[in-house]
Amino acid sequence: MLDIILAEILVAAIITFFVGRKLAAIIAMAVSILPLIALLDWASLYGFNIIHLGIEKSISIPIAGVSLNLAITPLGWFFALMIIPLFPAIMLFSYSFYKKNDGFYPFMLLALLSSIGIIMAKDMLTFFLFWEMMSWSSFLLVYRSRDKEAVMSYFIFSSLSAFLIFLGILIIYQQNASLLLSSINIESNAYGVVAIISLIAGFAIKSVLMPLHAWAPYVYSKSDEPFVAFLAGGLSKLGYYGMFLILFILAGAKVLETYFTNLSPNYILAVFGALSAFIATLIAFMQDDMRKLLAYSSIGQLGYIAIGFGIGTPLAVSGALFQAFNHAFFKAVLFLAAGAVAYRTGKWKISELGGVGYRMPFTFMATLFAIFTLAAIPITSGFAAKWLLYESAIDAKYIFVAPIMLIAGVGAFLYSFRILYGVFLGENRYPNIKEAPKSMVAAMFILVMPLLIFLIFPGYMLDMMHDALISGNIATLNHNAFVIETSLASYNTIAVIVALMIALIPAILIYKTRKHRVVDFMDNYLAGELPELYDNKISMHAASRFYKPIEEIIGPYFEPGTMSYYMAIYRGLKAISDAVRKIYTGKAGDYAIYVTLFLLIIMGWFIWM
Amino acid sequence: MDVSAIMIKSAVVIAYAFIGTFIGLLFLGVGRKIVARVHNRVGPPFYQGFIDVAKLLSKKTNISHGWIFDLALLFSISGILLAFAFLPVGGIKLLSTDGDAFLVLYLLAIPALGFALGAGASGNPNAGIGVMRALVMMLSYELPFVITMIALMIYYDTTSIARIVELQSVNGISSWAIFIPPFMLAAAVADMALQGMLMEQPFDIPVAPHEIASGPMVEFGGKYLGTLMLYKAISIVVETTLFVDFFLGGGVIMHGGIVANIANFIVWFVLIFIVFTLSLLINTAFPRFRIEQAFTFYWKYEAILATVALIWVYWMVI
Amino acid sequence: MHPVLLIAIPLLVAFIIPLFKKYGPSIALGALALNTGISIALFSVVYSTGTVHEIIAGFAPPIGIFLAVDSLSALLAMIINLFALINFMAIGKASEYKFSMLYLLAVAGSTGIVITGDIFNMFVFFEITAVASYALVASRKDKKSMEGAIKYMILGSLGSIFILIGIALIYSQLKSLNIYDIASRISTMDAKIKWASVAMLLTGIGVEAEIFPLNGWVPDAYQGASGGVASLLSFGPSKAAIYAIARIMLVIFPLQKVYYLVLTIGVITLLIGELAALKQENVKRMLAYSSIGQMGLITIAIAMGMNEKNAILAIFFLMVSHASSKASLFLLSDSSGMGSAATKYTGIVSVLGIVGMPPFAGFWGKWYLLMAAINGNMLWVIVLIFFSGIVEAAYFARYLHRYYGNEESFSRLTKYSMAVLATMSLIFGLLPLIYEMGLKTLFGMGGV
Amino acid sequence: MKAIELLGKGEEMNGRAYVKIDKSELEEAIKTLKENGYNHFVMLSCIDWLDDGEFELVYHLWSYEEREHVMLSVRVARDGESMPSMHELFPQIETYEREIHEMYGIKFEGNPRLTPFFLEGWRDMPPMRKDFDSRKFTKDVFGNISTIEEEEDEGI
Amino acid sequence: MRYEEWSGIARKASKRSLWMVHFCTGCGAIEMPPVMTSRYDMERFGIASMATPRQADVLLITGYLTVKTLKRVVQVYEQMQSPKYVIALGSCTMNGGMYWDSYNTIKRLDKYIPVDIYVAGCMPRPEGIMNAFLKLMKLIDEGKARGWERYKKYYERYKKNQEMAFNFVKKEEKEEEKNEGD
Repeated sequence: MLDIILAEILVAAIITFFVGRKLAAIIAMAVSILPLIALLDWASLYGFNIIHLGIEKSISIPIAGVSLNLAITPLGWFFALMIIPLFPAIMLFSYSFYKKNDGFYPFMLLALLSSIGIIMAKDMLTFFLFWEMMSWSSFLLVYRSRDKEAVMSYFIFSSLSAFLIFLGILIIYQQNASLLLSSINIESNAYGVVAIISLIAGFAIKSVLMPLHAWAPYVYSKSDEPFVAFLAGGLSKLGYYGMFLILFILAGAKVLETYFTNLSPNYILAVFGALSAFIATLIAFMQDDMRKLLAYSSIGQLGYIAIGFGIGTPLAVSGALFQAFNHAFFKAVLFLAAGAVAYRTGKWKISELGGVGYRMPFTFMATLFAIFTLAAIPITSGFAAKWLLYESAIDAKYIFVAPIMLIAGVGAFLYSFRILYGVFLGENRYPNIKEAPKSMVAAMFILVMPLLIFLIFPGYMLDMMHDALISGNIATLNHNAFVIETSLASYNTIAVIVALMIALIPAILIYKTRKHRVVDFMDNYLAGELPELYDNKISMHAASRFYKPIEEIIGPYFEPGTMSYYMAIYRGLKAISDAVRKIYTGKAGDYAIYVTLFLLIIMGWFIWM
Repeated sequence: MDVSAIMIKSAVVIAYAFIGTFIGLLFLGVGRKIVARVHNRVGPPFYQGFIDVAKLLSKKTNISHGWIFDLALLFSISGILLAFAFLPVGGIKLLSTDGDAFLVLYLLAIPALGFALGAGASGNPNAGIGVMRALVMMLSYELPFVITMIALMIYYDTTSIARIVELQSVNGISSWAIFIPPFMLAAAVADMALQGMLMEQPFDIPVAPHEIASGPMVEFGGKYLGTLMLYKAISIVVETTLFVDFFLGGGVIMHGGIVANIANFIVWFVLIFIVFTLSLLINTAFPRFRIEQAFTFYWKYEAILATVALIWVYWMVI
Repeated sequence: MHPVLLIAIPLLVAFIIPLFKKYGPSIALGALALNTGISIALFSVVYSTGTVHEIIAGFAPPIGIFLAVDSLSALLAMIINLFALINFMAIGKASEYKFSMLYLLAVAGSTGIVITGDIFNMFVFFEITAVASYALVASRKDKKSMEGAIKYMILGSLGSIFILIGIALIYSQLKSLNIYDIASRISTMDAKIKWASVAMLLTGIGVEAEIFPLNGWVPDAYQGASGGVASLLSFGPSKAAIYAIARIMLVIFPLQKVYYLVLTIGVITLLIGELAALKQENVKRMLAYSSIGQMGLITIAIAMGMNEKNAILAIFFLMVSHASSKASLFLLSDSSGMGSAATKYTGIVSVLGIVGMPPFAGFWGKWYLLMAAINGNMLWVIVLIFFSGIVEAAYFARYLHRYYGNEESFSRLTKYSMAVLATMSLIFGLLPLIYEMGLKTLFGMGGV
Repeated sequence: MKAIELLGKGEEMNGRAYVKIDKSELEEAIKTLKENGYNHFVMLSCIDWLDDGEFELVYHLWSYEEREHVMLSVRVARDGESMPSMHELFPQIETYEREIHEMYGIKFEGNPRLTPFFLEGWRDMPPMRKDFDSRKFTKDVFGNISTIEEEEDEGI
Repeated sequence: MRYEEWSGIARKASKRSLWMVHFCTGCGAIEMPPVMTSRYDMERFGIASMATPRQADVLLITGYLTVKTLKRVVQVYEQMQSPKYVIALGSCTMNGGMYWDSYNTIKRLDKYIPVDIYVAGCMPRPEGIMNAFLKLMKLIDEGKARGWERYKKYYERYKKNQEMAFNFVKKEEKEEEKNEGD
């Protein structure tokens, strides 16, 4: 059965090249549901027996003489739960998003195939092959944006990430002469450490950890939204899948600890995560382009996962995995919402948007719920994840990481309000746009569904990652469906929900007993001024350069931006290339001298050496 | 957790909610009286808070700007009551064993976000600017407050406020956190942060009546403004109790039966009144800061002091 | 069907064409098709039985001409003829009979180099291909192609002289021209003369194989040549020359010292090639520099082939991937961009193939090469390969961005033949053909 | 007085130079004064001489060096004679001219903004003119707006 | 919604907590500081000044009103939430004061918006203003401060008066001529 599923995805990828827009979307949607069914079937392995179709657990695909062998692992299954459900929703969304079928569906299906391959890879050859497949299929999706910075930065950074991972794989292969992931143990000598660090760096590029994130704002803000929803939601999780694999399943964290006796490098990973969360949040709320803002917010939220992996205690890692799960869904919803707004108004800049929420209530509701989860409002699952991370930071006494992490959490309110106010509320500058098409709204609400489930039962999430944690030999927290206990304190969602119900009674009482009259937009206090005198052209939009006061204070610190450092390196390379080109002077005489010189040198070398 | 225990617990929570609102409104009136006295004025009667809320709730017409605008009303009351339910009040652990300091910190954010949405939906530019200032204020005073909170947590090795209160009241007043050297500094920093939280004079930038026509509250009238007044009242109690729980042992001086509870309640009440008056006196002494000054004040001076306290505690603990 | 047919048919037909001037191209096409058929048959024979030895004109090896077709040469022969056929279709019937004559000569020459077992015979075929490619480069008759052809001729002839001297030195000592015979008796040669002959041979063939100091002619020749000729050069003569180096290195002089030298030369060529391409604006020159880089990569693979079995596999895959991608890119470079679906497909697929993305042969090439490198634990070689990989990614990304979507002027046949050339790398990347071929013993006697 | 020497005419009136000028020489006069230190344009005022049927426009300038005030007086006929606009010389003249246009009805050619200034929805003749009877106007307009008495039967 | 059904507490509460929005149209504004500060301290009676009409109950007009200002005052009055009261200070609001014959000041505020209390004086002293507030509180208590209901009941007439003032309409008949005219 599994081979049929994979074959179908490949065939669909090829068919959707030649088929019309609508049909391609339907095929893509149908095919992307298959792996979801497989996931549900494998759930019975890990304690959630939902359906029993007996889909094989492993498969090996012959290609060019060698065979790629895939098998489901607890960790793979958990990460698949984050990434695979995104695809049907994105296909449903793009059913009405695209005017003509110019190559979106085939490469998305290839990306789906390669993400399944990465998650189920049994040996490093398969892992690396599907990793490269993922990078070029996503590159071709970025390539559609026709923007120079996005295309070049994405291609260069993904090849850099691929080479770093390849270096790590090579060194590990040299140490224990086998590619099988199960039979690897990394010796804690200099080579082993270099391998682990290069692997983590390679994965960090794809999961936009701060110093290596330079490509993200360009790519997120230029390529089209449905793909970016997957890029931000799913692809960054593959980076963290790799990191978890190296750090915990292959016991990389232990190797690093034993090697660096005094300063544990995990702390550095946590510090990078914290900086990434903090700086990205500060930059995020200064952006005017909605997609750039969401890009930096995604970098910030992903920093939390790096903190969790950096601290490494069971509390921290389960918090990080929970945050990864939430981030996959709420970031996908936010980008899809941005896509829906752009689809209707054709604009991305917050200064040009405003009041879209009045005319697009469903998109606004989906964004509102996603933002609540992003900003970790207590009863949402976002809070449970962040709570675990904060607990672990305090438990591990990381006094530098904890405050920065908390401030980044509060900073999340700032840019989330900027999106809500700047785009959806405020002055209704688009009074006659219609709600996004049904398929788009349906896609957004499908992605919001999982967040709802874990809103009430965070305990289920801990059950789902139970086996994954054990495979990474990390202890699990004692919890039931509602209450999570840790050594420091406990968090009981039912208590919060019941208390909320009680607390809502007075509010509803006041709201219901006194009648109220809804007033139209122009009937607003404008210090007595009459809009009719200015024939209703008073601009009431206060959202462009919204945080100007602190922008002037914080702005200068982030002025150059990390991309300028990379550009400096690129210019350096170009200078060297100029020097190198000088060798080819263009005159045949010089070339003849080169040949004879070469002859003399190697003859001398042979005879005298 | 059998049903009867839940019933008792929710009854206690509801009772304390009423007590909290009552004390809050009392503080509003008394607060204005204290400020008036400082201005050498007679000042309104102490029950002025009750009258204002009654007048607002009995308004005939209430203007609203759509369902998002009404969200502000729902969020504000429920958020602050929820936060109050998760705080140990005078030694009585309402629900604080089920949640911890981070939960309360984020519960305090719900009303702020509710206002922001309501003000945003009203579409008034003054409201937008007001909300921007409120969020920037939140960002700025959260940093020192969070650092002092972490210092406390590291020192007592727990994040649940109930535990902190227990550990502080081990042997009565002498074991309060404020008497431990680093926490004196931390208490001072937290008090300035409290000034920002309560939106008292030097930091009432978001609701500045002269510059931006009372900021987010521009379009709120009638029952909406009434709810906001209730929120303001309860938030005074909640934020001062938070400060008291962290640094003044939650007002717990005796352990034991009903008598101890009453004594603790009175001590708690006196303590929050002292803290509130302190912030009022600072209120009368200062003109309103600009938002940049407030931001740099918190992120430069306060943050440094707080980090010094944190490192000092960390050095003591390891 | 005797392997010598592969050489005989194109030579014979090349000299018949002047008689039927009008039908020249179509006759050439027929000859090429025939040749491809034979080479595929030869490939399947070698695939099943292993190396094939044939003698011509009845004389025993030390005296008679002797053909040794082993796994790599069978593969190369097939590639050269198959790609030549598609390339000729891509160039289309417009070229007159003189062009098809030269084309056939070049194909015959490069196939000859690949399958011959006799040094002098290899030299003769070198001369044939060299002369044919000088004329082909000059076929466009404009200033740029003239200049390129002249430079190519000067360096090519210099190279041939050195090859001749090298062979003469060997013959003077061992009195035999058969490669395997020489290989078995090489140790009896006087050391100084031996090293001299190695240096001479290496330099001579190196000129044709675009190794670093000797490839001065490459940028101008490729820029001057028309798209079709450039792509012929990229898979024909240069592949044959690199094969010749492999044969000399691994069969005649399997010595450690030579191994280090060729490795360093390979790395330098790779770096110079890639870096030079980064700043290059003109497409053809950029692709030429990138070919130099790829040649460097193959030289590294050959240098490691001495004691790493993986490296041999890497040579196979790299040769195929470079041949197919570069050929299609050069054909594409004739016009200003990738307009229609077919050209877009070709451009993207060939770039992905060269950079070494999974389903294409280039990925396996890089994988086995680096596996071999790590076995010989040469970390610095790996790091440099990665560095050049990133530089390559940079300029190909810029290439893809700049040339996407502009209009282009290709006939339907050219577009589809380009696409087929590019897909070759995909086909060889998927089918296990090369892997099995790679496992067979290379170079018959005395090979690894 | 320096201004009188400069313009060659006019007499000194309780400490200020008072110069009568014809409409055509006005621009010339202001330019010469401006170059010689009178760079502060104080105001432009207008007097309605109803009986001799003329408006008198007075341009007041002040010089900081000599600390002297000069008044250039121009006579314009009441029946809608127009005046050249001087706003190129001093930008604020534009607003003064706009006000005088609204209040007296004198047209200033070249003034870009002769739109309604203080009075919104005013459809009567320019109110500052002497022949405008403000008292009668008030009685007509505000007089007949009836007060809204409480009808007795409603009762409180 | 009859006034009597209105419960006693609500009336007591609104009496003791009058929130005032202060439209300083003329020279009366200078009288307000002494009322607010320690000498007279209006906060004793729960009177506080608010920034927006939405939050206010009492509209305080402190001076003459030109037609242009009247437009803004009407807008602010309509934005206030009922029950709302108007206190007009100074003689200019009663009969135009010293501007009785000016062409663009309105003569009697009562014709355009319902005024509950007039305070005579060419700017009344703070005691006068305090008395006005106390009188207003007494009126509210007895349920006589019903200006906002009158506005609602005679809305069209108020609107017509306002229109006539805004467009400086001379006579009713002139209006008919105007209709046939254009």
